[in-house]
Amino acid sequence: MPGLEDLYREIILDHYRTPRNRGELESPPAIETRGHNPLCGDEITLYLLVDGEGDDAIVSDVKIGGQGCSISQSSASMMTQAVIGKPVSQAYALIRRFKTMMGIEGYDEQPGDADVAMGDLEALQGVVKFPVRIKCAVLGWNTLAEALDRAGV
Amino acid sequence: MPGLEDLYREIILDHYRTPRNRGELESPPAIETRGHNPLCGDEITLYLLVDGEGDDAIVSDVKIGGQGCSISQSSASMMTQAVIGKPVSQAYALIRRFKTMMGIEGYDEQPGDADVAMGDLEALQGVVKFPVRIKCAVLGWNTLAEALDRAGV
Amino acid sequence: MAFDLDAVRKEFPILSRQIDGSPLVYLDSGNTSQKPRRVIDAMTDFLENSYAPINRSSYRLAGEATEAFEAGRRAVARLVNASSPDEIIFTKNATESMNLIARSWGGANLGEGDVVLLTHMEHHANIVPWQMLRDERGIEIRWVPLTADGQLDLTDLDRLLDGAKVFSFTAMSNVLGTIPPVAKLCAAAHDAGALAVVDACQYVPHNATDVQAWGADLVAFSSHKMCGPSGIGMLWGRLELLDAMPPFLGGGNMIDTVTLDGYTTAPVPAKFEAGTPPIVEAVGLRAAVEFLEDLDMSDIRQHEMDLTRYALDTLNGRFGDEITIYGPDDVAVRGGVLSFAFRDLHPHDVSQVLDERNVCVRAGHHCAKPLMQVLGVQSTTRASFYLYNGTDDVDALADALAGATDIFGF
Amino acid sequence: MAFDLDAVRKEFPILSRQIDGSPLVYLDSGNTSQKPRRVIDAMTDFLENSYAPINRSSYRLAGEATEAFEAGRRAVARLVNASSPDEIIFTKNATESMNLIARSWGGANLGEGDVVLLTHMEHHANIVPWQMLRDERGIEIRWVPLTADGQLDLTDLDRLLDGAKVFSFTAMSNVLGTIPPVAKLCAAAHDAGALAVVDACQYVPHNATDVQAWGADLVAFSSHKMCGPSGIGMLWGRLELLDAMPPFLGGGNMIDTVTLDGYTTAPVPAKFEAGTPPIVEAVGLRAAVEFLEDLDMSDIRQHEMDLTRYALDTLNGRFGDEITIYGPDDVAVRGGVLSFAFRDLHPHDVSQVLDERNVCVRAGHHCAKPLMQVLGVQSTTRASFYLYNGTDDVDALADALAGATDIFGF
Ligand SMILES: Cc1ncc(COP(=O)(O)O)c(C=O)c1O
Ligand SMILES: Cc1ncc(COP(=O)(O)O)c(C=O)c1O
Repeated sequence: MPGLEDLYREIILDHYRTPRNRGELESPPAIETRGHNPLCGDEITLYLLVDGEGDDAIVSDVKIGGQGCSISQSSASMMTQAVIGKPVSQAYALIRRFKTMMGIEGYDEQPGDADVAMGDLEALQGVVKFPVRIKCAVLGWNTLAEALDRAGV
Repeated sequence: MPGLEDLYREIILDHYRTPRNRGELESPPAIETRGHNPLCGDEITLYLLVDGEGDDAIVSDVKIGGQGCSISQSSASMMTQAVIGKPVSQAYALIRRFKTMMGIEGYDEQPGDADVAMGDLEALQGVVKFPVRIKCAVLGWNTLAEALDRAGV
Repeated sequence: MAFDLDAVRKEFPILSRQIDGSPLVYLDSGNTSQKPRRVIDAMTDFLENSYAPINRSSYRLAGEATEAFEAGRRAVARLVNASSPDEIIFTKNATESMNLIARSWGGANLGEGDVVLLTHMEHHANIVPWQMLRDERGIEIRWVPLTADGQLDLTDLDRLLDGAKVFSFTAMSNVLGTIPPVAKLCAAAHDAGALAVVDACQYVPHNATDVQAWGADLVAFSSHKMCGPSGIGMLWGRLELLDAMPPFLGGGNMIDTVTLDGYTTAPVPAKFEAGTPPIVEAVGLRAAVEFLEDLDMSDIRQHEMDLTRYALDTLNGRFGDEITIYGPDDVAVRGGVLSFAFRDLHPHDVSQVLDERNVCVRAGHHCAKPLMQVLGVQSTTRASFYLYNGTDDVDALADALAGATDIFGF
Repeated sequence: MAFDLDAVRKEFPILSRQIDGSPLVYLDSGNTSQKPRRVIDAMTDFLENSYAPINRSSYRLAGEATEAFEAGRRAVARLVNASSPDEIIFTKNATESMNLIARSWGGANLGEGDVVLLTHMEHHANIVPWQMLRDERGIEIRWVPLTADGQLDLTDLDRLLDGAKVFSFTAMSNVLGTIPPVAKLCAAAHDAGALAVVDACQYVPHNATDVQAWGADLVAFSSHKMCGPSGIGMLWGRLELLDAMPPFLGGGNMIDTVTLDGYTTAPVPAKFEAGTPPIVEAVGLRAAVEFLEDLDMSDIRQHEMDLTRYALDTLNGRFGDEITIYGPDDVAVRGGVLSFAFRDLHPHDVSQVLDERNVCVRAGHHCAKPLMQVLGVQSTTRASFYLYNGTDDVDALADALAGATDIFGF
């Protein structure tokens, strides 16, 4: 069986212990979305600020509130680092790549997706070996997707 | 296994082919009750006339309508012969004895029950070996019991 | 690969059972089907090695059990060509599925005077839930009548559908064997602005089913009639429709969140699966679906068409006027269900005499009392076939019927 | 006969399964229990030799199957001391039983402003059905609060019950293990003129149950938590009460007669059992009941009390302030369910670390979200015991918890 070290990589534990971009943003102007995992009750509140319109739209800030396990917390923390300052289109591409990495079907890569760097997020690859934790890992990502959809730029 | 000859005794087939006391009675004065077997849809309509009151009450006439299988029809036919002209108390005793013969619990004999002759009804004893047919055999008897209860003498 | 009856029969342990020295002639599959070895083994193996809660706990054993359960859902989705496994709801039986439809969709969409169209050949499961709704909120029920040979009489369909909000009908009668033109009826329902609900209980086990090609909205069926375990039924529905429907039963698993003040619901299928589901049953059902797929549903249907033709010819040929077989004669529009009247013998007595030779048939109203009234009978004797039946079973039935005369001496 | 743990364990095939070379430490029986050999064998044997429809057909095989099914009902009646087997209704799970109560009894007897009293420690199955009724017809829901150690705070019971029409409560909390004084609560409900409904899901598997001694009106429980199969639940009710209640699901078997114009209902239990019931499941359930009876429910309870005492002492002793175990400390009023918070680790992570050593616990809200809010947590880790658990399992749990620190390095 896969060992716990495949799951709890050092960088994951680091993000868990010291989550980045935790907090709130005033809403509005920020978009506030909530996600939760009915299996375990984990809850996340995500605040999103987008600057600009259409192709120029940029994720200018993201903050994360709520409680969750090491995997959901660290995944959301790493996600904020990966998307802040990036074009909205790249944020969507990253969501697709991440979900594909998690083995979730229906997210075929689109042209340009490969150019989006996964960086530290690769550390979460081990989660795939623990299927019940996949929902934890994608919780923040689904919440971000919903916020971006609502931003509707 | 028990053979069909245990079930389809000659006297039973005779009552099936030539049912006694078939027909209707005007109601009122007769009491009309219906019974049916939800398993197979068999239906019986029973007409009862009682004469007298209290301990003197007599089953003065019974008629049977409706459709059913050989067992339900012949059992009802024999039943009419056994109860017509008998005191109501004896009719009740016969119902108890018959149900006990059918292996139905909760019908402990009461004093005097043993005096009530079963006569031809003994032929239906073989039904017990065919448990699904017991409901057919007792259909008429349950309907009679309901009619007697309603007569309330 | 041609259909190999002997090989199929060997898969069913009960068919090698001898009662009083002779084999079982099981002709009651319209009621419930027997189970092949691999379905039994799948359940036993799961109970011995892998049983665990599903959806709730996060250790591996529980994750694996959840996966085994969901594999059952995917198998069912594949079998009926659902566009997503999320469109398959597990219930306890087809009856619960029908009640779910009437109560959830009907509860949200039907009121005083709204019309639900049924047919004269429905099973009680597709009648009583609507009658309960009628008693509760005054909807109107209309009925499609039958032709003399037991097919739907569609002459007045447009008028009957006029103003109807639901058309709910069986894809195959459990009494007559009649298979109506399902896709055409769904289209007619939609043209009239009505929801198309299909009771596919008798259809799915015996025919290749494509709910999308039907164009249906909601379809109910049962595991126990298709070689699968008892205790689990299915509802298929179009995803948007299921999404829009209110929940049916409340409790664990169907919620998104619960507070003292109220609850919100989970997405489908969980929304309609309150409480601990039939876990082991879903595992067995998956094995049943794979068994049917391996044999190929079209080959199964062909085998049963041939057998039904043989049965109609044999019984009519041997007994002529002494037997009345209800339903259409054309096996292209009928399944392997033969309800009949035999001489003036009561079905209960017929069944008794057949049982003496281990021929198992059902005698009664077949949970279709309104149809009995239409046929003008109280009950019928019914022989119903499945993939493990052959012409020898039909011959055994005919021989046993011939023997009935000796006893009653009519 | 003293309780022989080794002998009991040998009856459960899955407990001899090794995962990565070490045995399963199954501490999730509050979720669902494992199944003994004789339950598995009873079902397999029935499927291989005796499977047939019940209640509907009249050949011997069907008669025998009906009898086997009814023997399951009689066994359950005996286990909880029902006054007649007719008082036992088979449902699909305890959740359906609760919905049946809310919809049938509640539907007939509750309207705008009527009060239903629940407690803060209820499972969603005893909350959501009443909330659905509230949304539909404006009933009022009140709640019995908890004391600091997780028992019902009955100080204000009289006031809360004043004017209530239903008091529905769990006989044992699936999170806290708390066992309230059931008979006393039933009496209080009756004094106030309220119906006494008991969710006995967690109680019946672990304690000798006497519904008559309780004086309850309606009691719900589930097979899968008491060594029986999934796919079958139970409702016990007083016969006169069940007789007076309207039907719940409509379809075959629950009717007396059906015409185009309407239906009439069969007597209980059939009235509440629409469609093909869980046939094989009832056969397996009977074997489970006999297994429990052979061991003796009082001995099982004693074993679990001892084990719970050992677990409370071991975990508190080894981890002191690092662990918070919810619920009462007195094992006379608690069952073998231990929910806890461990250091500042999230339950999901605790469960993950335990799983590494094959220790199976549940992490989450345990379908009791309102209780989580009362406890001020989002989720807990829960170890729950059954008759096959021993002190070695508790030690394995404690050892695995101790190992958690190494990984997270807090
Ligand atoms: C206290 C309690 N009530 C009700 C239920 C629901 O039981 P089921 O899932 O069998 O419907 C459970 C089990 O999850 C429970 O623990
Ligand atoms: C046509 C039809 N519909 C519905 C049902 C009900 O199915 P179940 O008993 O599995 O709920 C049956 C089977 O009895 C049937 O034949």
